Amino acid sequence: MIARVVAGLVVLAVGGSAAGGGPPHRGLPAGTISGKVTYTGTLPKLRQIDMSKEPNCVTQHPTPVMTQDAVTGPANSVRYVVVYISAGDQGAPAATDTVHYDQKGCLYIPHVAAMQVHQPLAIFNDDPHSHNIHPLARVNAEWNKSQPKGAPPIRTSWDQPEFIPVKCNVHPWMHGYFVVLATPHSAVTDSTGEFSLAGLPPGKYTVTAWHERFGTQSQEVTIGGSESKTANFVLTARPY
Amino acid sequence: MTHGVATSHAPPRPQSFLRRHVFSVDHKVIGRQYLDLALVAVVTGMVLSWIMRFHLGWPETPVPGLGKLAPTGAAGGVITPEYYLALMTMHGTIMVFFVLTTAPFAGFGNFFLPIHVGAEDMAFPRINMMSFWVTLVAFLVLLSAFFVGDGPPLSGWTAYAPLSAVGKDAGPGQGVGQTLWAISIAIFCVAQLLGSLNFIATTLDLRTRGMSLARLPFATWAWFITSVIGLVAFAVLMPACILLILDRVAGTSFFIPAGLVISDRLQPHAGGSPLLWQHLFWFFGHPEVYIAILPGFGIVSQILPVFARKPLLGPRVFITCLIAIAFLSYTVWGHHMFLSGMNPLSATLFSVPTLVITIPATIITLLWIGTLYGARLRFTSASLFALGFVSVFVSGGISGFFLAQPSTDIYLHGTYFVVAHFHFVMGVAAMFGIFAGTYFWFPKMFGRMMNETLGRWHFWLTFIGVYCVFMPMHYLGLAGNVRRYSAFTDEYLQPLIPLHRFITIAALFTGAVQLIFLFNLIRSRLRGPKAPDNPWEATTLEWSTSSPPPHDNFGGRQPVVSHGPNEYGSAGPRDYVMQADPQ
Amino acid sequence: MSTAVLPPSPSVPAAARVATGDGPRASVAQTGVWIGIATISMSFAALTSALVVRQSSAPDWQHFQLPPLLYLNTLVLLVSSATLEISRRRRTVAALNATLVLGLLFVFGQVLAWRQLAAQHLFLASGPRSAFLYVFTALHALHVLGGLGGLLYVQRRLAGAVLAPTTFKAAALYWHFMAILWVYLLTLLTIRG
Amino acid sequence: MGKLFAVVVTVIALVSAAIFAFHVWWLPPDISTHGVRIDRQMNETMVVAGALFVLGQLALAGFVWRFSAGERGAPRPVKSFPGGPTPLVVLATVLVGIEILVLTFVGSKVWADVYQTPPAPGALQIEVLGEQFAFYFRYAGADGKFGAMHPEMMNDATENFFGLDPANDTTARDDIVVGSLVIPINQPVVLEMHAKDVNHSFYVPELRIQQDFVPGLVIPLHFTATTPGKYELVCTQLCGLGHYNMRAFVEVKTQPDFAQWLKEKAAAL
Repeated sequence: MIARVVAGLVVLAVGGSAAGGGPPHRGLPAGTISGKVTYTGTLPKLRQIDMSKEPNCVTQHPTPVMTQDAVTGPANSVRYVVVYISAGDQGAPAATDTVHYDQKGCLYIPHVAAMQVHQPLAIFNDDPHSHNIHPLARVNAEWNKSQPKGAPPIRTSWDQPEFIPVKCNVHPWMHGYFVVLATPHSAVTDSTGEFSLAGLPPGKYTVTAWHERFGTQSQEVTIGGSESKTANFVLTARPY
Repeated sequence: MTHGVATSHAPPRPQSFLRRHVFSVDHKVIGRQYLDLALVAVVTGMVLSWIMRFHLGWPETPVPGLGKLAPTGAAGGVITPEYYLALMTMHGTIMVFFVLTTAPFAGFGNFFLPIHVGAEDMAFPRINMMSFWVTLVAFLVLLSAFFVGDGPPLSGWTAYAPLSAVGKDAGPGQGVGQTLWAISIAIFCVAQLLGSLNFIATTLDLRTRGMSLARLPFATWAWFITSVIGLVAFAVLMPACILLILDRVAGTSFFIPAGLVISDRLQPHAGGSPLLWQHLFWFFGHPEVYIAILPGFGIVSQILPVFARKPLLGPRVFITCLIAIAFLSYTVWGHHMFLSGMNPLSATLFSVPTLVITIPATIITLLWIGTLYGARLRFTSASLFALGFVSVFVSGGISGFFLAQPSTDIYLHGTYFVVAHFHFVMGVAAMFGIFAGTYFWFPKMFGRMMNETLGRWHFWLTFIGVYCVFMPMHYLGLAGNVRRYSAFTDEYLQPLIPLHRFITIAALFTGAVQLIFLFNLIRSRLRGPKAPDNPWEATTLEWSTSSPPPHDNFGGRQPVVSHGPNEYGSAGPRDYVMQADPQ
Repeated sequence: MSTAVLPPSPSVPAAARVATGDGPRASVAQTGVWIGIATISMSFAALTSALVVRQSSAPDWQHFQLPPLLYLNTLVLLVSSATLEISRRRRTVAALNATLVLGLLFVFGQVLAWRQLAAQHLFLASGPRSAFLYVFTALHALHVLGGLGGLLYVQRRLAGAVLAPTTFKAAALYWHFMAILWVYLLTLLTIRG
Repeated sequence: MGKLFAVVVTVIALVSAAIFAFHVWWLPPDISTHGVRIDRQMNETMVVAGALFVLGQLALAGFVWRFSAGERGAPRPVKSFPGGPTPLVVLATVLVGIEILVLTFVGSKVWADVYQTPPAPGALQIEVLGEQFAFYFRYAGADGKFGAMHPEMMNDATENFFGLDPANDTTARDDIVVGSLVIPINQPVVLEMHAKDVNHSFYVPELRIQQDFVPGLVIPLHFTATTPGKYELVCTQLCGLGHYNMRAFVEVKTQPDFAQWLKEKAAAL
């Protein structure tokens, strides 16, 4: 048990930082697109998640846990924004490392997981009770599996690009997203709202930023050689 | 020794093995086929109950090998909540339909009703054969739910809408599995309707000379009344299943109201009524439990006089009570729905007939006990199981008092008290009826005697075992333990877990004891000692022909009946007078 | 064991075998049909109660005119009952053939009525009343086809002059019930407009 | 063999009846105003049923003990039950008949008070939503009015379980939505029960109350709690894979505590 918690933390550290996926090409000139995602407009009021139904989870959160659909950081930065190359991708090698998706304290960690088509995904249950994972896929095949306490991780992958909302039927407040993309170049912003897509061969790219509540924005960026371009996004927030 | 009149021409005797043993129209072969199907079904159902009981006692302990058998349902040997409910649904459906309706009614009934009335075969032999094969198809369709889509359905044997009617959004197993369940039950209804048609036509029209309705043996009375109940009950369940299938696949809204959000999707249905399914289902459901128990009444009333060596007390009263139960069984279905959102006034209306129906049941029990007065009881496996039936039926029937009144049902509905009640009456009493019937009629059906010592061991261990399994469930119910739970995570259930472990151990023990019965069945069928024509010195017609009976039951002679079935304890050289004895 | 010699009693025919004697036992087929009628009536009674409950459970009951073809089909079915009765009384094959043709015409007419409904965009799933209309007509037509099968069996035996009058009576009984059932269903669907 | 059967049946009957009689496992203490009469009905039925159960089993055991065929000695002539079946029929009809009348008459009054009478006028109205695998409760808030429910707007992720539309429905803005049922003592409470997806049920053993949620219907359920404390509310109608875990806590508070709790929740909106 301890080993898995440590592994979970390590992954958190790696996944959390803004250096997104996408291995650089050996020797070829490779550019980087980085930037920051912020919002304007009035934020919806985050509500406290009521976990009273599951005492195991209430004890794991000394401070109240807020809903995660509009998480922001300092200076209007927006967290859990998936920034990826939506057009102009020149067929980089597929990402093969396993995406870890953890259920801890009746929450999905990370709230949003970006992955490439066919990339292996492992779902862990680190709670002292059963969860059930129900990805509400429409394009991909939908499934709904329970994971009792201590059950082996569920290993799967998706074969079509899709923004798949994930819910736990047993704990209705648990929500997350599997963002399945055709391109390996993607990054999920942390509380600083920054992202960085490295290892991009020269070419004209369309960079898209997606957020579950504030919508999607795209920008055109052209990479000459081994240069670094910035692309900032400003999403509009509505109170209700 | 038989006495009778040469019939003008016997039916042509089928020659090929296939015609004589597989696709045979002989009611005896069909009766044996039904009993074999019920045997396979009861073993399947029992294994499912073992897995469920083990999971309730020790939720986290993996069952070795189960992970490979059911990789999705029991990854690593620990079954998931949805797989537990799937096993529960299949356990309930298999036991109610393919064991308790098939064995005592279709199995023994098919074999012995024609002989009891003195006929050569059922009224419509080809339809009779078809009803078995359609039942087998229904059983295979039901079992295929294990291997198709995402597993068997999880909405229980009652399959309440909209959980059963919405489709795969309602959870794993509710996609293909639930549709297969509905199709299997619809097919089963067709089979049962054909079976009932045959039973009624044979009893009314093919009775031999002298066999008036009053002289019908008690088992045949029970099969006849059960088939009348079955005719009406299954005729209602079939359209209900058809409407459910249409709701699931054709987009109609018989049972699904508007505005349902399931798995975060607004369902494209409007206007249906979930209570409509409950009314249609339970209009069939309660008569179904009488279809399961009445043949048991008939078998016990057939067996007790034989081993008490005295006539059944009040045979006419017994038959009148059977008929009273048949009528009343159609007026009580609402007691399953006191708290279901039905108009509360109708709860009071349904509770009265439910309590009134206990009167004929009490009378029949008192008649059995009265028959024992002044008897010279002989103890064989058959008579022990018949006596066990009386004891277990008393226990099960009495717990019905609590559930028949709305005021106490407020607390006990949906708890293990209900599980204890229906298991005692259907899961144990009806099974004791089947065991008694098997030990009693095995010599006649196969021409060989069963081993009495094994039979007695089987009785004593099972009798004590079932009380250890199901009596504690009453206590769980009183403590408010809710049924159909795959795990006990609520705080108020923690102190009850030791009781669940005791029940699990008792259930595994009682289940293992059934292997004695299985071994006895197989060994006696192969190497049991030769059975005489009338080993128990009984009076009904099947004992005045050879064991096993010839193809046309009476060896070319049609029996003439001149006595009732109840002539025991008479003076003279023999203390019984057979029905076929001359005046 | 004295074996009293009794007059040979009428044989105990299973329905499958030829029933030559005309004893009461030969009416097994009729008993069977009466039981079948009881079963089918119970099924349609259940469906009727479902219709009544469904109509009151939500205000979405459609109000449309039933295709007039259904009333014509009813006429066809009633005439076929008449021809069958003639055929039974006079044991004539021609009248029986007429019944068969009319029966098939009725089923064909029902399918045509379905197409007219479809043309008005009234499908099984478009509303409760059309759903019940389709379920009633489908189940009834299924049982009519079963009746036609019975009449074919009767025709084959009548042609071979080996048909017991009670078997013919049983088949006729079933066919008349089909007509009565259809009249009931159509009335129910019409008044529940 | 007969004597062994009689002994086994007697032991089973007496042990089972004793466990019932000594309340080894029994109903939890009742905390509702109507519960005391349910407990009395339960006790009365237990006494009557227990008596019938023990008498029935002992009669069976006694007759089997007395009338098994002795291996030794000539077979005794067969005696039939004195008076034939009629005394038994009369006994059964009278005995069970009277019991039915008593139980039905008394019982129907207990049932009617809970399920057939409208809630008291001053009852505190709370909306309950049963969904796949949790209960959620809504209080009307300061304006005393409940916002409209829109199924298509229900979103568990944003804790909008009741599908409220605060943007253009002002009455919904002050509605308090929580995951546990908090009620004041000695004040009638009426629950408006909504089912979001499939059948569920509302069962609190201590409150002696149970009622199914039916999709498409709004079912009122009223009761009054008398003892402060925290109790468990569970679902008794099979609703899917999480049925075993569909639970909420019922917190019965004194009047001031309840008012304080309500104020905190309103402030936290």
